[in-house]
Amino acid sequence: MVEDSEESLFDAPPMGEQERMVEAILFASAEPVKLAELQARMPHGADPAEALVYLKKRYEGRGVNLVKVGDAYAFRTAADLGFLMRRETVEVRKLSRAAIETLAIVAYHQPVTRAEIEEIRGVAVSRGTIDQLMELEWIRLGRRRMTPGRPVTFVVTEQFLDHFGLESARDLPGLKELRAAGLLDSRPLPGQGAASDEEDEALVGQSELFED
Amino acid sequence: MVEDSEESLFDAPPMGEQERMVEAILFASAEPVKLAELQARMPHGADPAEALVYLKKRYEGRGVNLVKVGDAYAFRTAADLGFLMRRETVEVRKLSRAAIETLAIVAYHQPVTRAEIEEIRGVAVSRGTIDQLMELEWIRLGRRRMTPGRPVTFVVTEQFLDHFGLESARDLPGLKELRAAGLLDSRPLPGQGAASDEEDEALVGQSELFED
Amino acid sequence: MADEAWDQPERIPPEERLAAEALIVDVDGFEGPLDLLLTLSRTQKVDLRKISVLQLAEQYLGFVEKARSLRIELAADYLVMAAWLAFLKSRLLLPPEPGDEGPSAEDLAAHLAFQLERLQAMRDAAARLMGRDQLGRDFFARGVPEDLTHHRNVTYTATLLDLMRAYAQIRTKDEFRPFVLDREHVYTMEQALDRMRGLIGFVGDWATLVSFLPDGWDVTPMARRSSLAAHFAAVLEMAKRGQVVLRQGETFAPIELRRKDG
Repeated sequence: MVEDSEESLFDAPPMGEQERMVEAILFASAEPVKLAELQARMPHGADPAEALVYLKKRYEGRGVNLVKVGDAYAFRTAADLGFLMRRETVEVRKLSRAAIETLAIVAYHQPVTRAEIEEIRGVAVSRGTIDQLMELEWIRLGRRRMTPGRPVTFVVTEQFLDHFGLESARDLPGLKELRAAGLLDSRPLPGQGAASDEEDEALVGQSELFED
Repeated sequence: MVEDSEESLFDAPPMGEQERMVEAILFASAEPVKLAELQARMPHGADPAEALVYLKKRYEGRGVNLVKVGDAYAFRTAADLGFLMRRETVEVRKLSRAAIETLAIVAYHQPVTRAEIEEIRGVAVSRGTIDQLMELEWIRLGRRRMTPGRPVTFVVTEQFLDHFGLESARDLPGLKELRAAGLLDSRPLPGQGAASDEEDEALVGQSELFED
Repeated sequence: MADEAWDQPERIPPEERLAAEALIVDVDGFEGPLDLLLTLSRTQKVDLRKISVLQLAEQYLGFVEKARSLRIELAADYLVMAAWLAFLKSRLLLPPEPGDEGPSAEDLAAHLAFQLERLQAMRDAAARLMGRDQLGRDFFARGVPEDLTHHRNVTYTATLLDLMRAYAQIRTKDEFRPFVLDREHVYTMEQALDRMRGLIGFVGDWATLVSFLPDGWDVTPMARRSSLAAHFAAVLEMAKRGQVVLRQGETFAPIELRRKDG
């Protein structure tokens, strides 16, 4: 796994030590830590990816679990113990129905343009809704759509995944069923252009999303 | 250990569960948690003291340890892994104008007193500037001047010569040579527009103020 | 009263009617026509895939008509949808004309059904999403994150050229000291104008310009030149505005001025 081990002048620490290091780094951070960052902080030749496998196993069923968020890792308390944490609970601003629906649409249809959100909801998206979701850092701008006008698209963020305990956007509940039922297709009104291309694009987008 | 177990209407959770609970609470809490607080937050009949003993053992030799802080408990990074919590970055910065001027004066006029430097530069020399140059080991104290007050003098060091690729300070080109080399041209120096030059002039004293 | 006013065809069962009435009262509660259609479609009590778009269109049009009769103002998009549904309804009822271009009524109806199903699916997905364990509510992050301490090792650098340039600049500072106006000895035209505006009211008869110069501004030649120039420019400006009259007997003779009457 350690491709550059022959180049290394020093031996990497034993795996047990590497596991301790990853444990310490992840424990110290409230935010998920990317694999690349772990690699950068650990001694040369270390293989945090492997250490993470051991560490994940070690914390299985514990009060604190190792979770994957996008391409980052974090320790989170086990969800079944939430009742003990009333003191730590942070009051989240109640989201409007429009905001919740918009969030779901971005998550399931990403990358999605504002026009597409509006088409799905059948109503204009107010500026405040998008702003609120951006402020929560649950959605962000994706890459522009290569269609006339080059509209901006929205995608969900790593914070979104972290907040809802998702490893990736592909793990959204019911995503497969919705896709199989064709409900994630962008299907324009009959007689208004082809849909198949766009559908492909939406699928590609979803998998590309968390690459960077 | 569980003194009030006979009073309890419900069975306390198994010790393994209690351990998980303590683990989650200590992990999520912003401050070390006292035993009484653990007791209050855990289900009736729980024995956090015992759970803590197991938990402490479980984290022995791990990347994080369970430690007692006063009469409270917390997780802390293992002492030997503290180095992972620091990130060392080397940043190369340009020497400030005040420093480079002071350095130049020392180099050309050594041994030179602080008062002489100030006279040549036309502004006061801040302590920080001298300290910085001393720290860089580019200047050092020379012998005291045999004048009233016996002021200290500054001279450049071997490291200075080394850094600037000089055999001795006498190798520094004189004014005439500087002029011949075009260095005394009144045209603005590359990277130093005429306008900014003017500003600098007025701000020399000020820029020194903000140096340290 | 609302009951009597509600004149829908017989086949609408009472509970459905009640639901429809609730809709009327709560028209503000809908997020657009699609939301309204979705709510109306529930009264059909069938899978959205089997929905009768024709019936739905009638329900919607009935709703709009009702709202109008109650003088409830509907937003434009509700009316646009009504117009479209009326068009769709007629297309669904009438046989297609030969040589008809564009999508069939069935395609349009199917698309509407798809839109409703998709909206419902997104609503369900949103509900499921919000029903998930959430960070800060059900599971928690580290309470005391230990911040990375950033150790910045700063090294400074300078080149020999920097050093020589710096020195050259210090040693020849006087040679190319940038030209800076000596503000202390400059009297600006604005100052002069302000000053003259105050004074001119008192000048009924001819007075020389020089007599207007401020005290202390004739001490040094430079201050005198500056204040004289400023005042000269100021009175020219005032003459242009018709506030003063100027005269000069001959070249280099004293310039005189007086207030312009009228």
